[in-house]
Amino acid sequence: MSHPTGVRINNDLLRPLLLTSWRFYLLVAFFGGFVVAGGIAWGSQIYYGFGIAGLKWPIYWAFYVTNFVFWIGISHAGTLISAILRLVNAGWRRPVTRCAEVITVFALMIGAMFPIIHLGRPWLAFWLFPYPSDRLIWPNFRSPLVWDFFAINTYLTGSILFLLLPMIPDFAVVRDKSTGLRRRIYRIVALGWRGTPKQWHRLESAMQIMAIAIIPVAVSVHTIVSFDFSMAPIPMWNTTIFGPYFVAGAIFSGIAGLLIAMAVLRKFLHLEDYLHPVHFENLGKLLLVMALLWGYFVFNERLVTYYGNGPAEMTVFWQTQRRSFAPLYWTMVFGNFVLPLVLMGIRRFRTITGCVIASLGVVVGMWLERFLIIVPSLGNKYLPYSFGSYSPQPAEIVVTVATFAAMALLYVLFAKFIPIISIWELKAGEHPSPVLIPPATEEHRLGELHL
Amino acid sequence: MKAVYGLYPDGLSAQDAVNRLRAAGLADRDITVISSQPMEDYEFGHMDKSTWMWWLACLGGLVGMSFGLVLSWYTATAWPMNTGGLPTFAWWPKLIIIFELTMLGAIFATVATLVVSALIPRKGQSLYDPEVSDGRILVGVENPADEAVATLETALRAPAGAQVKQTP
Amino acid sequence: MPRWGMAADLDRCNGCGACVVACHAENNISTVGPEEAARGRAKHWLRVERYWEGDFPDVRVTFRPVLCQHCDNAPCEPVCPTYASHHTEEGLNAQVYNRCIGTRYCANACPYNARFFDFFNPSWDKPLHLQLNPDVSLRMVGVVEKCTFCVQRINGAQVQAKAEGRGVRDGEIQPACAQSCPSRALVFGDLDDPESQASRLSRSPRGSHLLEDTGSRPKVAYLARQA
Amino acid sequence: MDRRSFIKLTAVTGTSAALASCGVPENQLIRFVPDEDIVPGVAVWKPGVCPLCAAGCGLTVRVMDADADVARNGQLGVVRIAAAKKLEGAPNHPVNRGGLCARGQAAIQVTYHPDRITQPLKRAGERGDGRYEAISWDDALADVVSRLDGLEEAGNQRALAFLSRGGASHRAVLIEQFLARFGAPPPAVYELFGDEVLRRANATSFGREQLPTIDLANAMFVLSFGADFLGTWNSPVAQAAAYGVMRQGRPGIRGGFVQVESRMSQTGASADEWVPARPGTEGVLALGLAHVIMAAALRPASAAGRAGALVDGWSDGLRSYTPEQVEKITGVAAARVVRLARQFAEMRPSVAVVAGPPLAHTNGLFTAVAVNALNALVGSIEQPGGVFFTPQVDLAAALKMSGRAAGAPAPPFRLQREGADDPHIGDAQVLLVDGANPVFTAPRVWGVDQALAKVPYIVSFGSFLDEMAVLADLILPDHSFLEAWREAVPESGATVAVASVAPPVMRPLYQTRSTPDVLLEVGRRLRRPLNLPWQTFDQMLAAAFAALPSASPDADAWTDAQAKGAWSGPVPPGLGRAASLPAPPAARPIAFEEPRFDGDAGQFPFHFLPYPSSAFLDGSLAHLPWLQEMPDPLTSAMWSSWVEINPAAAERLGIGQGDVLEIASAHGSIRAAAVLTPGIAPDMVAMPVGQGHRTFTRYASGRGANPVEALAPMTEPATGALAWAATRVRVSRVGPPDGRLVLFAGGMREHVEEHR
Repeated sequence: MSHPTGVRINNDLLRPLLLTSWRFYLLVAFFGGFVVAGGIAWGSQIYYGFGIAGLKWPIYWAFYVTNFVFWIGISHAGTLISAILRLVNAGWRRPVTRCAEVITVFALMIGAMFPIIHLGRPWLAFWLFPYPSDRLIWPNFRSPLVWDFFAINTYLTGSILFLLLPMIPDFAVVRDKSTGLRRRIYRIVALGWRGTPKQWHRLESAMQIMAIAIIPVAVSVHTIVSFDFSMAPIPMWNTTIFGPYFVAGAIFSGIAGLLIAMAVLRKFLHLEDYLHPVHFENLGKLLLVMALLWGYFVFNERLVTYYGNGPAEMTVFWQTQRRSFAPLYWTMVFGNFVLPLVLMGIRRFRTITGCVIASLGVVVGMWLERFLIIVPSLGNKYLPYSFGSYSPQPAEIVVTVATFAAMALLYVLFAKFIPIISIWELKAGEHPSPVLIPPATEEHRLGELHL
Repeated sequence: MKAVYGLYPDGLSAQDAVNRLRAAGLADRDITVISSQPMEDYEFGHMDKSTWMWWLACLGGLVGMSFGLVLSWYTATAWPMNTGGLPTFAWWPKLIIIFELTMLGAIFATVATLVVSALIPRKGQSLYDPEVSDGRILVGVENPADEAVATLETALRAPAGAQVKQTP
Repeated sequence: MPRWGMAADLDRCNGCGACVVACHAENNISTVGPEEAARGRAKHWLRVERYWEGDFPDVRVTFRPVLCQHCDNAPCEPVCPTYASHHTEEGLNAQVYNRCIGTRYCANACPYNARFFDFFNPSWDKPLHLQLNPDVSLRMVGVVEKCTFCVQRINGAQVQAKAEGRGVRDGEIQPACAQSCPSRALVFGDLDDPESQASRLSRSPRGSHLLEDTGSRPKVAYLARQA
Repeated sequence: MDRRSFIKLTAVTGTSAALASCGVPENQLIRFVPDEDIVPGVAVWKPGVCPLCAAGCGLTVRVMDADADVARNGQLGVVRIAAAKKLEGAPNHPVNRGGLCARGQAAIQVTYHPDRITQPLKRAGERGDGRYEAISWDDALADVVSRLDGLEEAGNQRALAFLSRGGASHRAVLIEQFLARFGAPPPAVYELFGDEVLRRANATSFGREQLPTIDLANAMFVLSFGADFLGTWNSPVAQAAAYGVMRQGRPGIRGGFVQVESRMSQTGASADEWVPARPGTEGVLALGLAHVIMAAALRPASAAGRAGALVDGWSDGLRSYTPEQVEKITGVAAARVVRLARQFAEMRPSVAVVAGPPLAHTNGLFTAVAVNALNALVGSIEQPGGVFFTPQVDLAAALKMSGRAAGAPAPPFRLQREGADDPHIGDAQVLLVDGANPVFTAPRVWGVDQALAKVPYIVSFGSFLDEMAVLADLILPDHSFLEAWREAVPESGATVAVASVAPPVMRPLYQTRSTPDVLLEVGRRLRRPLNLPWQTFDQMLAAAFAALPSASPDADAWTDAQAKGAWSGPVPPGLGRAASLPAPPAARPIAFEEPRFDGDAGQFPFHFLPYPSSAFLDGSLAHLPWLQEMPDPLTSAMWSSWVEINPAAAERLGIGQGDVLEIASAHGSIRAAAVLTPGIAPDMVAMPVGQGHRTFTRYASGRGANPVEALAPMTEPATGALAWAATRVRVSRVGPPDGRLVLFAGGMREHVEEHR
């Protein structure tokens, strides 16, 4: 395993920024096309009325809210994982953190779109903001949707800052390595970064604090997303396990998303020297742990429901176990449990390819999990006369596809303008760790970490 | 701006240069060190005084918490509405708002502290060399007294691999 | 302060559907047409549920009119982020269409599926619009609508009673469904008045509330079919 | 400012809100003086009469101001009018007592229907293609008059035919008088779900040629043979009101209710016990009960009097109707027959009702007479909790007119003339049509449309282009029921005589004219005027009501009835329709005959039951969107047709919910979606009538299928009434669900199934 030098790191990691191939434009056009199609679909939904979506009485949430929960879940890939790894000072995190944190920010942005996309009157979405209107009508702070608003905004703000702060030294590198307009732009965003020990030290301190603050926020975000369901007296929704279940599921799908992103980056940006099989293997082990945890939660949820044997719950239960939703349910179990267990549990399969396959299974499975939490419960809610079924319409499918394209597009653009691997962190991790050189005098020892 | 500095290929020589500058009678705050990565393995990488960042983060959290409390209390009581038989001011749901705003306050305070204390350029401190981004470590003195320049140059030149420069 | 509620006698109800159409007529509920109805967008603030029991030839059917139960602890209310769904002082579960931004959370949280979403702007082929009740506001695309216990009739009767310097008499207020019901299966009244007919029927030993175990404390009592 | 521009100005300022919706309003606006009793924003309640069925329920109509696009004097414009807003049951009406059924609630959409015919139309294309051109009332009436004059000149007055839906009303008297004075035969009457068989049976058993009024409110036990008395039959609002009292209106007393039918109707769904008997054998079950009652000496045979004497073997205690024998014929277990008989005899007062499918067989008259005898046996005739006959005012007598012999049986519907004075439609030179639509409601095999094609001149008074109106050469649209004087003389629903009447509720929206007024005017304009003694219909009504005693000391009967919307009270002497008929000629007693079915049981294994739909009755209401979107009580279907089939039969044929089925009789086939329901016998399929209109406004045209098309021309021999339940069919699956079935509810069997 070769250890690239500082100059080579710069060259390798800045190459995508400084050289633009036709592939970049092709990718942007390809994903951009889908995003534009999604925009058109949403526009038509606003113009013609919400009816062009497949929602119906009594299934008033389906694809859009599934996507919302899914993307918020994916967002747990980055900030949470990177914050934990940062706190435990796992050295292998260094090439991984940024591409993980980027996933967080973009997935959150996309996820946060969905509560607006799914609104009947999206032009009034600002009524969720706590602003002093002239009629003194504030949002209802007892509504889980308002909790969502606060939690997602806090998490998004924190994640963006968490992503931005360690980017500043890298902007300085780009500034130094580029010319012309690009140099002027990066000079501005580098915020006068020089790299003095004071700056490094305070940056590290700030990152420590942020990491500590962001972990509970991340946990709270997905707990609150789970509250969207568990606060309503709906069969299979009104359960106390949803908070940790959703957080675990979010981390689970986040890791899977991260693994896929890393594999793609490694392949297309030729980062084989930076993203090593060991990174995949380590994340793969984490995926395995989460798969087990997910299975544990699902088992809990199902077993408790089964023993509770409430008629309403059991109706939904059997819908997913044996009846109309059973194919989706067992696909989910396969993708979320069987596949990662086999591929990640057997060392021979814990390769990059194995990780990607397992991750794809998990992404599909976790999307289905959210769908299967939402739709069967709404379609089989208490009074059998009002049971219903749901099938998505083109508008919803296009918007859903468009969000995956949007994720890819944003990622492509990000990798184009910002080093996708944190240059300075990589450098800091690459040199061997010698014994600390003793200071000249004791009084010069300053700046212990105040943890 | 006038400055004299050396560029060093690795931390050992940079530490050597720093130590030599100290031996030449310079205080830590007059020595400028610039690197493209944190040099925590070397003593000079710790040349910073302790900060209030943690306390300021806690303060920010407190401010956020109070804001959350006041916001949720005021909005609930400004126009009391009965929803679902819940009390007008219900603690459990408020705790969520308060928690999120506490964290947001802490995060904002941290970032603000970082920006104010470390990123806003100080007057007379703009020494930089683009070669730093290639991995070299800059050790130098900004605005040295004219008579000290020669001494400093000597000190900077001593460690192995040093490349000493001067700006007029 | 009255607390409006209803008693529905399932022994009298025979599923004729008069209440369903009366509700459409009174509350400006638009028909959605066959295509939209096929896609599950028909709006019936009040529906008559029908439950089969048994197999041929020992078949039994129960009809149950289901409308908004105006729960005391309405699950739809706390989940609304904009207070579009809230409780009035008279115990009505009110829906303010203008405040509704269409999250449909209330409709999901309602255990009775009594809430309906306007998927398109409601429209009437002219001149069917001449029938519209000026006392009831029209809804727009993207909001949730539901039974109001004919709040316009409640208010009208209260204004009338006040003008005449008296209280509202029991039975004076009749929502359109109860008014039309040929077999008088629906009885509306003040549950806080122990003498009102609705209140007396609600206390009947045949009475129960729908999905009481969700903790919603509904205000519509169902009187079971006997035998 | 001259008067013209002043009017324009007031119009513009007064209706500015409506401007946006109205093309170039400056050129069109006209301001009419608003109806004087309209205060903006204030509701007025006016009496009305529901026009949709023969029950004659009283309405109270909420009227408020509204801005409407209307035509006045040939000009279009936006006008502030007094508009009907809502129909409710009149609280004090003796029939409906404040209640109103779903159909009655929806009647207001007749007035505001977007596809109403707004002015006289003259055919411009081929018959049936629906192309018409506008014509003025003057020209239209002149056209009719010249045609009638032509008949009169040729001495061929008998070639004038009139087709209507029948029922007693002043309008019917006017039509009869018009025809009689012109020299034409009485009107032909066609009603798919008419009750001729029951009327004939009641005439035979009790001497009353009319539908019964069931005193459910006082009954302890109700045994209904197929009568959908809570849904579509007779006077459903009055019956449902009484049903509510029967169940829970008497402290501590709850009446029992058993329904005998092989396809569960909405009424059957409310029964305590549902007894499926083989189609056409319900009368045997009734006699089986009578046998048990007599054998156990619970009642003597003589108690049934004349009604019993009509039944073959009655005096011998119906020895051939032992429970075992009855079980063999009807499929109802002998023990159950005994138990039902005991309940019926002991839970007094008890009453038996019969109507609907049991009478729509070739032996319908036997079934009705058997049930009548059972009622008579337990003493339930004209007794509290039993069967009553609403006293009937002889309307012609009240008007001092000579009319059809009071109480004479209605002649059967015929396409071709048989006797010289027989009503018919097929041999006419001029045919006037008011309300009936046999093109839709008569079996295809009768060939109504071929017969009509031969009629050279057809005039329709319809308000909508339905299958009948579209064949007309001239359409003279009637006012809606809210725009004209309306009246009804309920045949049942109360124990005293009732006549509903109401003045117009609102001004006509369009250039329509009240059909009775049109008939009166035509009668005046004929070369040889008919000399009817009234200028307008309300004059006729005034004369008729003046003959009645006032129910109020403060006003005469006419004024009082207008204010209340109805007159009711004892029939004054001399004005009653014959209280009883002489016993029929001593024909041989009526005995059970096996019902005959069209179609071989091997080739056509299923009985086919078309039934009146809860929403549309015989289909005449399929144009009302509220009713189209009202979920059917048993299937929750909206906007569609369906075939009900037993799940066991469906499984045998590989049919799933919503699958498209073909129902083929020997006379035609139709396709509709399957609805699997446990409430139907495994050898029967049922289908609601009402959809399948070829043309009937935007809401009903081309929607669903019409089961009547496939019916066989079977009739009940005594009355000639269509035996609409006597067709056998075969059922085959032709395709998977294709979206034609629209259900409001998720499925049919909603109870939570146990899975362990």
